[in-house]
Amino acid sequence: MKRIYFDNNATTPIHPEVFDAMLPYLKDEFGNPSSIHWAGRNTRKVIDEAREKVARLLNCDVGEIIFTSCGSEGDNLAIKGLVESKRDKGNHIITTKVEHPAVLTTCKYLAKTGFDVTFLDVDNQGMLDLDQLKKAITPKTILITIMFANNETGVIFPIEEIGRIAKEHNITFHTDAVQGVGKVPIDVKKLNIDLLTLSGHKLYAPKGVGAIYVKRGVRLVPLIHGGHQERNRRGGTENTAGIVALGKACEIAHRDMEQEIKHLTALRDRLEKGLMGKIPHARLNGHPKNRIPNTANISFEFAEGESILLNLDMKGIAASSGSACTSGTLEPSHVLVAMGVSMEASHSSVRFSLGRGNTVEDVDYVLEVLPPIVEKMRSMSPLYSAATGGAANISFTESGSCSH
Amino acid sequence: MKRIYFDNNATTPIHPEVFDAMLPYLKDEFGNPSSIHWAGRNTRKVIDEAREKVARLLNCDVGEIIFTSCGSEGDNLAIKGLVESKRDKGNHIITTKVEHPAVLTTCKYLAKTGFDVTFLDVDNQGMLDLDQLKKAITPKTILITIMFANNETGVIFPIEEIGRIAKEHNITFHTDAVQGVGKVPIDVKKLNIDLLTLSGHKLYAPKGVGAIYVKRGVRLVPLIHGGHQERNRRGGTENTAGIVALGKACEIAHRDMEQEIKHLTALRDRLEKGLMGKIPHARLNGHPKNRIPNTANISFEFAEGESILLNLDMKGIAASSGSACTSGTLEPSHVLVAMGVSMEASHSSVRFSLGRGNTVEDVDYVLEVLPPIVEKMRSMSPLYSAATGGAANISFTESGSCSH
Amino acid sequence: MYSEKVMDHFSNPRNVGEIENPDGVGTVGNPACGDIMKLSIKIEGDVIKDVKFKTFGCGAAIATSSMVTELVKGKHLDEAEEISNNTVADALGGLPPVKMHCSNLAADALHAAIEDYKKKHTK
Amino acid sequence: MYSEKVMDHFSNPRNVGEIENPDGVGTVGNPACGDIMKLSIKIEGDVIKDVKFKTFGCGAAIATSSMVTELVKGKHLDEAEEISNNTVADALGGLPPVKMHCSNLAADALHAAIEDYKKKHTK
Ligand SMILES: Cc1ncc(COP(=O)(O)O)c(C=O)c1O
Ligand SMILES: Cc1ncc(COP(=O)(O)O)c(C=O)c1O
Repeated sequence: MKRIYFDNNATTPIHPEVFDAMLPYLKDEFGNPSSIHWAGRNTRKVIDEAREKVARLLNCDVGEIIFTSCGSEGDNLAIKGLVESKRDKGNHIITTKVEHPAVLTTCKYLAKTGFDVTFLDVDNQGMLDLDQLKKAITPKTILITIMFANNETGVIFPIEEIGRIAKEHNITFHTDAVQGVGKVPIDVKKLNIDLLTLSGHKLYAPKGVGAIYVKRGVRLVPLIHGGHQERNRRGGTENTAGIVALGKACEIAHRDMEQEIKHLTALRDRLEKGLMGKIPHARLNGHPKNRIPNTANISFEFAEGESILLNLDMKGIAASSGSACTSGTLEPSHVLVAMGVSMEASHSSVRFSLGRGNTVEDVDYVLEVLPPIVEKMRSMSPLYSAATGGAANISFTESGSCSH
Repeated sequence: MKRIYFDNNATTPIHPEVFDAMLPYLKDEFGNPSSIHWAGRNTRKVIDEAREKVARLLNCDVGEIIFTSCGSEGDNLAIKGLVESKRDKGNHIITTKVEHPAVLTTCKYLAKTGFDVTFLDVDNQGMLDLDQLKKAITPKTILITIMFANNETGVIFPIEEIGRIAKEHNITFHTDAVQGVGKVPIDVKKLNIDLLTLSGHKLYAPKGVGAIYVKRGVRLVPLIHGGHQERNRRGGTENTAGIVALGKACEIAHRDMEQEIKHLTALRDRLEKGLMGKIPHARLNGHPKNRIPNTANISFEFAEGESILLNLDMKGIAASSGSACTSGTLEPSHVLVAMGVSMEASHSSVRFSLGRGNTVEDVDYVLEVLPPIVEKMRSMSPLYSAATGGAANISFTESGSCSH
Repeated sequence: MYSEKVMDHFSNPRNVGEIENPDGVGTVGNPACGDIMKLSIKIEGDVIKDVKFKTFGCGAAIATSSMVTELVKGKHLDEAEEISNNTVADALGGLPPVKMHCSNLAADALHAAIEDYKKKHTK
Repeated sequence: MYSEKVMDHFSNPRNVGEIENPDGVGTVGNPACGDIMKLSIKIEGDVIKDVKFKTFGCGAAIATSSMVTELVKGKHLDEAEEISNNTVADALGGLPPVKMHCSNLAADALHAAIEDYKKKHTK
């Protein structure tokens, strides 16, 4: 069966060059990087080299990179580590309603432990209102944490402007750039970013490794206390293979970025236009222009997302609805809800997130396969017959909350 | 050149069976375990299977295992997560002076943020005094965290008794069992353990994965807030390959344990007796009997540890002095210092930690190679000529502190 | 995630549609959960002669809808009323825990349809 | 960790030993750091004719001891006094940062030996 992977925002396959680069560190070069003997000696060097490669992609210094185990750890370290180190300066945090759970849950937790958190709205295209941000700033604001690009819609936030505003007010600025790094150019100096999170498995490195950029001078209380690794900022024996892989992935991202942006934008636009043209009642979620090049989030109203995905899967096509991380719940996407998308339309959304391996044929196959699937699901839908039969709504017995 | 690896307490090579088990998840089975499509669907199942294997090794339920990224994360999650959830019940923590930095630094950090921490002494064989433990308990004690086996000396603590004492006093008991799991049988139910940390790369799984056991009913505040992974107790996309590897490693440890204990004990004893017999002024650090089977820590007085290691390395033998994690410092081992070993003898210590691949030939090679090395280093040592020349001490200009 | 039986009912759902001039109709669900089911029944002599469903929802919602129509077709109303959401889940070989609470409402839709029928016919 | 030059001086240290009837002896170090160096010198006409060391210490400590003896042999005392710990580290092609502070004391030992010589010979 054909296998087409359109779920690269959930996780990416490992790039073959990355796999080759990491393999020796799963085999003979297994030593502890802190060891002085043959098994470990070399690994210290390759970790430093990987750090350089990550730094080069972000345009920062090697000493400003801390390796972590994933994006979520990075977000927690950046946010908790920063607010704890600045607790005497204030207790106010600004973030948005559309952050990834790694940021959102962390901020909600902090809100229960003595911090004030402002959750900014977004408009119906998922965009931020900078005036709202400025108004939210108080003398007690110590951290602004706003994502670089949204994982569900791909919408890119005005990071440079946010960086400038934060700097003017002497507030630390963290950005969860898990969906941005590797996909679009990011220059932390130019964008005035103080803290940035990235995750390996979103840019063709394996799961189990990530990194944060910490601008020189920004102090963090460690999340994982322990040995002297990462200059005392993150304990734990280094995951050499993962770190080498992340370095290689960043090197490749840097090398191939321009070409990949063209490649993905072309495919994504072809997919999007094709679907919108072929399927009635399809609407784009998110800003049409201001997006990372690989993501299309579309609601096929009157057809439910999961059932579309299951049908796509039966045809070998992997896509997702909402964020993969929240698929343990039935609640509609908090991102789409924050954008004012109706409950039904939220539940009708499908996210296509393309990757380096995808081709025009992949896109055309989806364009061929998806319309009849949506048609089939709609023919089974009581909402669709009600809507097309003229009645705008049907009445039904509500069955309590869906969180449990 | 011969390559003999005697540094398994620092990190182990990946077991070939483990490598084979994890490989598919670095290749085709790369999906996000939260995804419903072909790329991810299978990975949810294999993670659950890995969880079962870890649980079986420890004799607990699958629901009591949380996967982490390393031992240090596990220690931080167990300790910080527990004391935060029990903060209203008290603020006193009991630990020992000989814990790994992942526990020690965490406890020192907590001591600066409102917690009282008692650091228990050990005797000159590295053993704990249970009466001292009992006396340290106060009505405010909420956590006892004491390691299962010491990474430097291999000394095993009286975990069952500690578990009983903790239970009697209704105090949560955490044990850092990073050096115990896989080497000796551990039954968390029988030992009355509430929280236990393990790390993959100490039992032939790769670096970048670990787990903690959390007894049903014990509540932890997450260290990494985020998605619904690990039942909301640890956010972050699961490191499927690492988790599968850890499961396999636990399965193998369970299967081969009896035989490996015999194998390692025989080799270790041969090494130890041989060295003590052939090299004068060699003394064992740690209890002669009460130890994990793979570890021998010996001070070769008047010869410095690192210089011995460098010489061993030139002969292809990998060993270590102190803990690999602290090799970023020049301070003597905090473990040996706590045992009352002199500064000079601490700096003369070498740790041999054996593993499954080692043979009698390996041991005999070390027995052949090491005595002349020690002899050479001693012949260069001003301490040795002073000592053997009859003068017990030499006088010298002290050069400040060595921590920096 | 889903058992084979669930996937079978999902991909080849039985009795999809709406009965013209039904004797009873039940519609349940919650748009927040993304599951809405509409079940219509035809009754002859207290026996369910025909039953059809339309469902907007996930795999579990569609499969349970399909399964409940199979379970009740030809059954006496008294028997049909005994059928619970758990009966349906069991008949499908189980559902993922997260789906038990919300997407497993087909029996509720059935009971609503029967109630609707009774309301109309006991005047 | 160590450069080739460091490893060379570590594995083949020059001028190991103790001079019999030395003109000056310097012993420096800190047992807490695990490095103790003893340097003895033979002086003729303000020139270092011979120099030997004994060191208990890590690779850096032994290599710097060896290197300093090479650097000063045959040198005038005034020149020898100019040699600093950094000179020694540089001559070895650098040392790991963690080793710079503590294990790089050979020049200190040299200066202590010269001082010892001067103390004895300026009465
Ligand atoms: C006793 C002990 N605890 C904790 C750790 C930390 O484990 P990791 O390096 O996986 O973070 C180690 C090893 O380094 C250890 O030996
Ligand atoms: C925007 C964003 N932030 C954070 C994360 C968390 O990354 P990880 O799964 O590596 O912990 C993700 C992906 O899951 C993401 O898309």
